[in-house]
Amino acid sequence: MRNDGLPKVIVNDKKDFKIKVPMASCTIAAGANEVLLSINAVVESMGLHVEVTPVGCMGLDFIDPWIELSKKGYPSTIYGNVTPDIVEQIIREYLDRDYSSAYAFRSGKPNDSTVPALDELDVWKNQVRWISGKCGIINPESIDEYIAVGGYQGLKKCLERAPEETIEELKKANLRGRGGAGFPTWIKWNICKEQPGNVKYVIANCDEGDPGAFMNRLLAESDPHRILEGLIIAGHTIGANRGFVFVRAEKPLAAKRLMKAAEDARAKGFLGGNILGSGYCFDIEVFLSAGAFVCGEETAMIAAIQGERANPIQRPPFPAVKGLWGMPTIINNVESLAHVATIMAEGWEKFAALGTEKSKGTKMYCVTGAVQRTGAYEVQIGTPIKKLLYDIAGGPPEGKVIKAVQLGGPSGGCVPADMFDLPMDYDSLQSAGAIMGSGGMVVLDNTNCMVDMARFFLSFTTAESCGKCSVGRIGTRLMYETLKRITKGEGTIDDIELLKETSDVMQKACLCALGRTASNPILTTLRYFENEYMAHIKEKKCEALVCKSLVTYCIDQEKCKGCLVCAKNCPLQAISGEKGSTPVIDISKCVKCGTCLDSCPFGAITKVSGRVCEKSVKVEEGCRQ
Amino acid sequence: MIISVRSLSYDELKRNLSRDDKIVLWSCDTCVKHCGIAGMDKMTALEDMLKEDGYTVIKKELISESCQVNLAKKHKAAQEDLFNEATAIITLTCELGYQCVRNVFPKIKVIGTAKTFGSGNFSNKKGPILTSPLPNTGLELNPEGYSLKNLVETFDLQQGFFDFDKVPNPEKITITVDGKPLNVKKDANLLDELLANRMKIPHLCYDSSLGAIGACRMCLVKIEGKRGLVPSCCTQIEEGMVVTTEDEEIEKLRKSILQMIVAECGEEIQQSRDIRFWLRRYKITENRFKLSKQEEAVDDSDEVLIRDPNRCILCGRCVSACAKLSGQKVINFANRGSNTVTITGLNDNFANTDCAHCLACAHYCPTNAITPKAISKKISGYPFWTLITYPKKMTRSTRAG
Amino acid sequence: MQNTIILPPTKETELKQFIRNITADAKRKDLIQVLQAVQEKYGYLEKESLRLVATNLGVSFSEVYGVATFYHQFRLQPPGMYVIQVCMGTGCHAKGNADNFENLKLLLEMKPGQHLSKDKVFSLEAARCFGCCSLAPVIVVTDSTGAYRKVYGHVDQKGLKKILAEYRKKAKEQEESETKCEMMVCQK
Amino acid sequence: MIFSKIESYEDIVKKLDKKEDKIAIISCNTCARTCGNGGINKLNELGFRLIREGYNVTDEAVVLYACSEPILRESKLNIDDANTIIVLSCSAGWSCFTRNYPDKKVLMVTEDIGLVISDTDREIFKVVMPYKGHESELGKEYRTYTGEPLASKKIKLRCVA
Repeated sequence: MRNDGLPKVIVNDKKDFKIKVPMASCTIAAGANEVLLSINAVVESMGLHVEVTPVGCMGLDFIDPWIELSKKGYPSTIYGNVTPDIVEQIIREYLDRDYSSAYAFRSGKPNDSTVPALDELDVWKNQVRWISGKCGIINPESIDEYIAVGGYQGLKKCLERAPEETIEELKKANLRGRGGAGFPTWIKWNICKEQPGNVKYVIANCDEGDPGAFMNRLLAESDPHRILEGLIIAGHTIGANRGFVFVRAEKPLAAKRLMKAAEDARAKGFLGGNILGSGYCFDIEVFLSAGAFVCGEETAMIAAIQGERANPIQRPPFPAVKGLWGMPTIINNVESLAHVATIMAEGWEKFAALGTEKSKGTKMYCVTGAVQRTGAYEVQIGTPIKKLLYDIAGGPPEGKVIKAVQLGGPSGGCVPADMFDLPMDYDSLQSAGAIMGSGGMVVLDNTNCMVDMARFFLSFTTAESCGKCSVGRIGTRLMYETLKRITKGEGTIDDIELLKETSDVMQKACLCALGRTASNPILTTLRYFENEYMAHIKEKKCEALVCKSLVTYCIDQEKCKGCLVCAKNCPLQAISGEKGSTPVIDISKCVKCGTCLDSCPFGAITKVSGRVCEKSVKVEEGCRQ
Repeated sequence: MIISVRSLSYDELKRNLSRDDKIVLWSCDTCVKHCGIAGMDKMTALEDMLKEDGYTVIKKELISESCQVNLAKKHKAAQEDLFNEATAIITLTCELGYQCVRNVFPKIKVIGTAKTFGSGNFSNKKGPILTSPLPNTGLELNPEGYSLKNLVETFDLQQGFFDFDKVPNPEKITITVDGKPLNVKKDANLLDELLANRMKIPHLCYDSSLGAIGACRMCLVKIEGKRGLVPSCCTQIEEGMVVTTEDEEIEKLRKSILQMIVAECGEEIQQSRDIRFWLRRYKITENRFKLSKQEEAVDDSDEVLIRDPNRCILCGRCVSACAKLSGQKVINFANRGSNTVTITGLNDNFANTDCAHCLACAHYCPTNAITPKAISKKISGYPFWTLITYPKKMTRSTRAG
Repeated sequence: MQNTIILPPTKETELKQFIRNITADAKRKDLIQVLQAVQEKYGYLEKESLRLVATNLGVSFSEVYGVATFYHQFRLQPPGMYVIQVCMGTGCHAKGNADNFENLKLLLEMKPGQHLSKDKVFSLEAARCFGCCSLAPVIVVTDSTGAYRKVYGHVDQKGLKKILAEYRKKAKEQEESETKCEMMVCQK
Repeated sequence: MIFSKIESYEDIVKKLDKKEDKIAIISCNTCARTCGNGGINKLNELGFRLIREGYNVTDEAVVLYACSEPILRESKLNIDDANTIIVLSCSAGWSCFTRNYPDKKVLMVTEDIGLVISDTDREIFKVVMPYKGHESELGKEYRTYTGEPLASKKIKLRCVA
């Protein structure tokens, strides 16, 4: 079997009615498990012959959980936001050719239907699904399905030729690392390949520590074989016989799928000794990280695999020269590896046709926060932010105004709304102070305070830095404490200078990239939203009503009916009053938890920016403590 | 301290070696260092000489106290593969250390280099002196002591370290430092060479005996062709390097970093010699940075060592010293980020750990966060024991002497 | 049938046996995996297990402690019956999970520095992004060993109360069934 | 490491004068402590007994090394009140104090046995190079921190002469 190339695919088409249920952690969290159970029950009670297949997530998180029905002679139809109790209704309608409650058709749209085809939808047609194309379509736990859609063809090609040719192809494709810094992949591989010795390692980085990014998880859960294929190609190219996939323990499903994929690949002869008869031996191990953001740093990740504290070490020497157990090691983001696998299968020409002059191909972005359609989307590099946020993600929810977008996680920065024409490529984003990072995008609207966002990121880096180098450890803490002061209304103008000075030191003197970029969230918010900082410092106000110390709860006497529901619900008994009259909030007791606001049936309780006198309930302009 | 004198000439040493020997140099970091015939610098000199003569040195092993068998065993266990490969160990230790090494490595050829005469003192005026000679010397107990020179002459031994026989001549290359050419050893550590050329570079975490850590970020320099600033302690010298050790930007950074360290540790840290020196040199009187500080309990449970976490700047020297020099790994970092601390054992008191009291941590601590204990009690007057911690380092003062 | 009484193994010997088994073929590099296995079984890493892991792996105590305190996953304090993990990712923060965290503390009557509720049913942890950002704000409830795991999305004030009530009920039922079992044993 | 043994209490007392001597006791915290001859425990043992029996003890101190002048200076010993010094250390420590306090009577109350190698993990040490008069001690093993001879005849630390 191995000699004639790829194993044959057994296509199971005994049943002509198929239901696909996405089983990824995002959809499971949204209730896919319950939907699956319900489908099984309904199918049984209706006496249908249905093949229910679990698939991955296609990134349209706003319709989670969705299901896809396809029956011979019927169009393939996607239903969104499915709950267990409407499953039966959906199936009945589908069989009656009534598609009115469907979200979209994947294929075979009937001419008379008002439901759009998926390809016509803004959210879909503006994407270029180069590596994520099979996510949500194939069963991630079935290697046969991956092979059926052309999987492991790239590997086969690579095994048949010299590693130099693979590097040459990557060079032509000009793939840049998708982990954040955008270092050309072929250069990294070439350095490692040139190193003497025959013990080398490859590591797939699926740590994904950026809060707000989940494309690695999505790929690993929906199309794990693509990552493995990329990893095996990497191993073959540099001459390594062992590889690791570094997955965070907080993402157990991703780890499980990758382990299953490795097992299947081993059984089919894609891993292990003498891969596909080429004589090349390679095996991988899925390493479950115990979780630490700093593991995203290459040298820290190596330390973690060695079972030590994940402290980065000074580079050079780079891991490509001296890495895991002192041997040459390459570490690639799983997204980069998925790109490698796709490029090898599809050819560099197609890849290079996408993207911009300097950065080719596509990039996945995870859009969350204040947009209508949250999810993971893949677009060409160089796509303007506006197109992604408005055309694909649908712009802000009703009544909200997008203020900025936070790009690249704790190392990235905020880009204000008036710069949304900026194309998203490595260099343009860098010039704006942000980074592409892993591609997390958190959209912020007028209910988000930019100072608070900066404070949040610094609290993250303060806790997540390794604590080894003095500048990283103390600098993050200094900036965090300063921002905390400002959000508490205790800041001074001098603090702005202090922030700038500390970030300057950190950018120049930190040991690792985490520290050097930790001040980016501050610098960009200072650059684009200085007015908010000034409002916090000078006027002691937080217009977004986020910073608790600068917000007061008051009861509107006109709306209040004196029902005392608020007083009853207050966990700290800070509200007192008599039935029938407007109660009073005791500001010294109030911790601003918002319980009263949620509980008031008349909407009489509001948050107001600014501080008030102890005695007063209502805000008086200019009256400060 | 134990007094030893070198008993072997370089030629005799070479006669004991064969060309294909894989040599490990093994040196003690205590008494015999003060006798001037051991220590990291001496090992480096010997390594250079041996390499020049075509021998293979595979490792330099510094041990904090060579007369403790358990430490030697730990060193062996930590690098099993290396010692399996080794065929000869040259011990720059006293005869006790030689005994220990023979004990732990029964299958490897061990070459001793010193003769031990007995116990003695370290005198401020005369340096190491022998006061209580062993019987085979034929000498008598003498509080005034016999100087090393005396012993060398009487017993026809070798004066000083090997470099008196033959000055090693390692390959030198020229680099440019602050616009001037400088002759330095090829492939050496940049900070080592800068310091050897009497340049003042602040450094808190680096010591050539411990190797580079790269944590304090004080020794940053600019190197042409390299992005940003690089810590000189982690940089290997390359041909044609152009280094800037001091300019406005570097000084500003160093000042800021120093202030940050002081802000984190509190004002008390300014009493430490190194910190005080650089604060004065950079004329820092006021600290721009302020951080809240929580006092932590001083651990004085141990009989020999006191650990004051409030003075710890987390440079990692003690962690390195305990791991590399003693091999015990009693001290380590715990937690992450701004909560990082140094701990002993499973966050136990010092007294409840396996500490072998080799004092390596205390010798290398730049801020006296770990110090040897000295207690004195006035029976009349003060009813309490008072603890005195040493303001200076034993190693430094003795080195000066 | 059998007359011999088999005494249940005491916790210490069981722990010893367990750690000896999992460290049988382990090396220094497997330290993290060994600690993960111990935590998976016992819910947290007590000092004694750290000590045993260190001795069995031939690693020093301080190294084990250093590693165990570096990573998020490891707990050195006993968790509650249910662990509430509040996502502290950017998406969740932007949607107000910090408030949820504070409110949970209020609801569980935890003082600063505490992580365990008075009745020991819940412990509270700030967690890192779970990658379910589109459901923000997210909290995850697991049992102490992590075998049970449920994600709750779009959590607000009311949702929190509901979730707490749900698990309080569960905990009570579990406790009752346990006492029932004991009673049955007694009757036998 | 240097192994020394302390004389019996009676022998020490013979060298002291109850009326005239103002005594400072100095204890070494390194080798002597490891060999059960110094450190704070031995110091307390001797100090308490002397005070109880009416001797005029003015100062007690533990120093890191008794044999190093730099350390002695750094220890900032203030023993001017005393005219007699008892040094709980090896003879090298005694030498150091004799030289540094020429106007005081420095009592030698210990006797050097030999140079030893030790294993603090197993709490044993072994005489490798004996001093004059103790040649028979060569190869004998003792318990650390107490200096008691090891009961078992089984040799724990191999000696290669």
